[in-house]
Amino acid sequence: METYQIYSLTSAVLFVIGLGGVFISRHFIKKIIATIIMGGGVFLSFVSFAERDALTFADPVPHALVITGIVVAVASAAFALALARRIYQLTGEESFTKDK
Amino acid sequence: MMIKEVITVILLVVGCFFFLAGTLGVLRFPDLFSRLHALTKADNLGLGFIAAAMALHIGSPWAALKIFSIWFFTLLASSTSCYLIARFQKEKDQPTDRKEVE
Amino acid sequence: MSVLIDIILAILAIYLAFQSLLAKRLTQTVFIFFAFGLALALAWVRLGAIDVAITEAAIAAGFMGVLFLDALRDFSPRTSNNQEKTEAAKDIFSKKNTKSLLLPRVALVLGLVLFLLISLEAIWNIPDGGGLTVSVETMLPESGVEHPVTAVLLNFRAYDTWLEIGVILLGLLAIFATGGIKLYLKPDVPAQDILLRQVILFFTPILFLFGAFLLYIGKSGPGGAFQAGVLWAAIGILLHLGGKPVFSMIPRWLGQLLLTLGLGFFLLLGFILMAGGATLFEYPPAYAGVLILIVETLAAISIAAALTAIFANLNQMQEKPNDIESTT
Amino acid sequence: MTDLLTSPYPALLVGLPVLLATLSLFFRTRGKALVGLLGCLLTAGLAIVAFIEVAQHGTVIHILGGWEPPLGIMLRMDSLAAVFIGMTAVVGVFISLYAWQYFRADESGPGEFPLFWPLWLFLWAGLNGLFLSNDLFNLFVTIEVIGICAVALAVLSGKTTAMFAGLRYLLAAITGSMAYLFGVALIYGSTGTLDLGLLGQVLEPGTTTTFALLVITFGLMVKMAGFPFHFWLPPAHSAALAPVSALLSALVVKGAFYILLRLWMEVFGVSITYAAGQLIGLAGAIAVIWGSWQAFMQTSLKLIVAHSSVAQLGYLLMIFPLLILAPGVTADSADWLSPAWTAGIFQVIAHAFAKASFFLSAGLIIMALGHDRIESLRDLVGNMRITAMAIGLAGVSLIGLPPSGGFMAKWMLLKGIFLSGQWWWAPVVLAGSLLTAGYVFMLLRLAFAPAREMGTFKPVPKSLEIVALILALGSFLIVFPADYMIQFLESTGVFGSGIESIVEGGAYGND
Repeated sequence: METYQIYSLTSAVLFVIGLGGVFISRHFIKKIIATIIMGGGVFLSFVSFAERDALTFADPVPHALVITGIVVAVASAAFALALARRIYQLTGEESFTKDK
Repeated sequence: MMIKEVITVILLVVGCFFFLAGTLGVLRFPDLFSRLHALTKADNLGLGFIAAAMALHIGSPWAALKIFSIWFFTLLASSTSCYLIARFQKEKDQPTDRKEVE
Repeated sequence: MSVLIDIILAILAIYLAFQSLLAKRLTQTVFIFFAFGLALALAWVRLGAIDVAITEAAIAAGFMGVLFLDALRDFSPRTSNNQEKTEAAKDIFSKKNTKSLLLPRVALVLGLVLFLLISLEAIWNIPDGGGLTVSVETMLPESGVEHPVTAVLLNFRAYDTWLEIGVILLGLLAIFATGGIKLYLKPDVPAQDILLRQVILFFTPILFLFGAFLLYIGKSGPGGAFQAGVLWAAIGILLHLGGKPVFSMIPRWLGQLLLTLGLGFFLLLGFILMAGGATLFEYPPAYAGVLILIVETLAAISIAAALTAIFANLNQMQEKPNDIESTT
Repeated sequence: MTDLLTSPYPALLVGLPVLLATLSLFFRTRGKALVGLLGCLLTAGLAIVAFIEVAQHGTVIHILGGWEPPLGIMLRMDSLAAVFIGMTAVVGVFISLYAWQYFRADESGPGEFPLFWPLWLFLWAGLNGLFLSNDLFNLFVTIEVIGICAVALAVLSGKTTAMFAGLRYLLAAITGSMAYLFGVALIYGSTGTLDLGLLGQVLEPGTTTTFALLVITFGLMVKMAGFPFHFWLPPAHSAALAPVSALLSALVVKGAFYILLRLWMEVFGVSITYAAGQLIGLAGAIAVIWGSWQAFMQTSLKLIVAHSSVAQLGYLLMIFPLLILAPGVTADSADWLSPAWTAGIFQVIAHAFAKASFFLSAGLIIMALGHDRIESLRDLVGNMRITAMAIGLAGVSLIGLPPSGGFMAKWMLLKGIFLSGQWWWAPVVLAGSLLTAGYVFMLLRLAFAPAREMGTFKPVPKSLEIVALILALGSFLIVFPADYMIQFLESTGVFGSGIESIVEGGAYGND
């Protein structure tokens, strides 16, 4: 078993944990963290394939994609956090209630 | 050559020991202040030993300078944050203490 | 031996991901999330992706962690109350709801497990595509930089990077759109603590220098605009916490300029070169190195400004509760 | 690849709106609106010019940075992209004009929202970028741009319901795009390229490809509110400001549909099975019935319109089973492909016009009444004649009565269904139309009913009503250039093509 295989398998596990977390967690913050975990899984799979395709250096394209992806994911997560805090400020709710 | 490696290993082991002790302290000590005490003192010392081991292992003066500046900045940052946490806790505790006295 | 380290790290990352979602208290969730980010950064170092590791540690774990930590001030005080409330609610509804909730949950978990198995199989059997290492290697001399990741980010796929700088600015605009606060804090709120202030003043030039170093080194090694931008953003955040909110100390136009500089210059440069007959973001190989460095510097400034502003906005959300329902 | 004409328009179509959006940030409230409106007009003009360029020269490309794929990114504007860009421009410019007036309307209006303009321009740039993109990862970045802009616009009103809906929308959008990106990672890992054109040539069928198709389809279905994942759409679309609701339902959801169509047709042909098409068609069919029924049950106008979007998007999914040929059938002998494609494109355009008009009219009714409960719509015809007409016309197009664009779409869909022999979809189309007729006529009956009390309607600006009416008329006028449009689209390789599905191969095509 090679290094990249360990991490590419891990990536699938992380993705599924995040996916489940988005649906099952109730608190806003946990849902947001779950999306970041999902993203972590996806990025890990990119980078593990880059390690597999390494010649003199590891494939730089996935590295660049992942840097872009991380920044994009953080921007959306920060926005989600702002929304969650705003909701808390306005209503005191910390999770979605049935009717809303 | 041998002696250098032996010293490196010894420094690493000592560093790890301090980290372990610090972590144990954080997990086992009863209140915030003693936990902070364990965290700052033991961990900074542990990091110092590991930094020394690494500097010795690499053996170039530039790398040693870099490693020790890492240690120095970590020291500064961690002691400041510990101080702030402790102060916050103290301010939070005081009013309640007074209430209890009254 | 080295495989063992990887396996331990992988298990640690999975464990931390689980724990951060399962933790009872929100504080635990956030701190475990920090640890998860760092474990992931280590995984990236193991995979030889130093750039990604720095970005992960700085933005995903560092910056995002700071935002979550800041959010704790908002959420934690009432968590205990809410828990009681929900527990009370549970008691009332338990008889009705357990059955109706249990079935979809079990189905969901089973579905996820099935999904996991399929995805593991798909990843295990993945054909070897070979990646683009070879084409990057052949084109690298024409890109103007020596570090392949920087070449991809700022030359081969500059369009993605440009859009991404736009996304950061967009994140800030979106946070404005939630309407938490409209005005920045008044500048002269003194830092309450002299030690904190001194340490911040001490760290400011060091962070600035280190950021500039990362920016410059990006040409030939791991580093670049994003990493530098986050470090500079750390200056802004520290100053903000130390009672010197950057955006209320500088004039409005300067703030706007800092925020839009990276995106605007990147695009204008592209348009200017396009007017000369090239395609968008096509740099003449002779000047590519210089142009990329300028673009990166301005991008780093804008990223730093945007991240600082995002933090400042979120940080003040709690302090100035707006009147509810300002608009209908 | 080099035989296609290189043109600066694709780059300008993305760059210009971003530049103008950035510029507008420097102005204060009124200035932002002015720059924003001018920016919208400029962008729309540019889009029309680019459309004409494509009409004259065929597909144009723009190789960004001069790096050819697979290393670089290529923008490609073929006739399908041109039609989507043109639609965005026309609908977008009317919505912009409406928004300009709407936000300036003094007492009865909702107030000024200067942030609307930069966000809308960024959204426009994202949409153009998405239609032009020819790169899997770049598509991810553009859908993220669109997602953030869309949610930011949706929460702009500041109402708590909008906040809840917006957060739900955002979480769904992030989940969707992460799932999409997971698929992209697997595709990149197994082929080493991200360019759609190249992928279509090199992608090999296998477990990995099928799984990547599955997660990508899942992600895009979440983004376009396809049936099991439609939960976020009605609250988000109904709680937003009127021009925003119009933008979200007329344009934003179409973006994800466009990617889905492109990827299924151009990239994943090798691993799509007949059953996968049937499944996605089933999701569409359920969406049609469920969405229409839910719309029928609502009591507030905007919720009716929002639920109707779920149904109308279902029709779009229903073209997929027609495009995927049963094993043994070749594309040459399948004469239903052209009607199916026509149905899809016309459904997109007709729905964009009609739904935009519907939401803008709903905004006017809220402006006049202060709320949008449908029982207060009595005597709408007497008070707001033009708005009532707009609602009537838009409704007719949604139902699919002749001579509307909606009719053309549904007629072609039925034609395709019968030619292909997949008769089981026909009752769904008819039932959907009947249910739609149910809620539209319910609205119209109320609109014509005599008022119980007088003077509940406040006057609204005539110009706003006219914009809504023009959009409603637009959903009829698109029928006239239909022949030309189909001819134009046929110059694209994709249009009119089908997938000759494989018999074996991993078929977990269950999303």
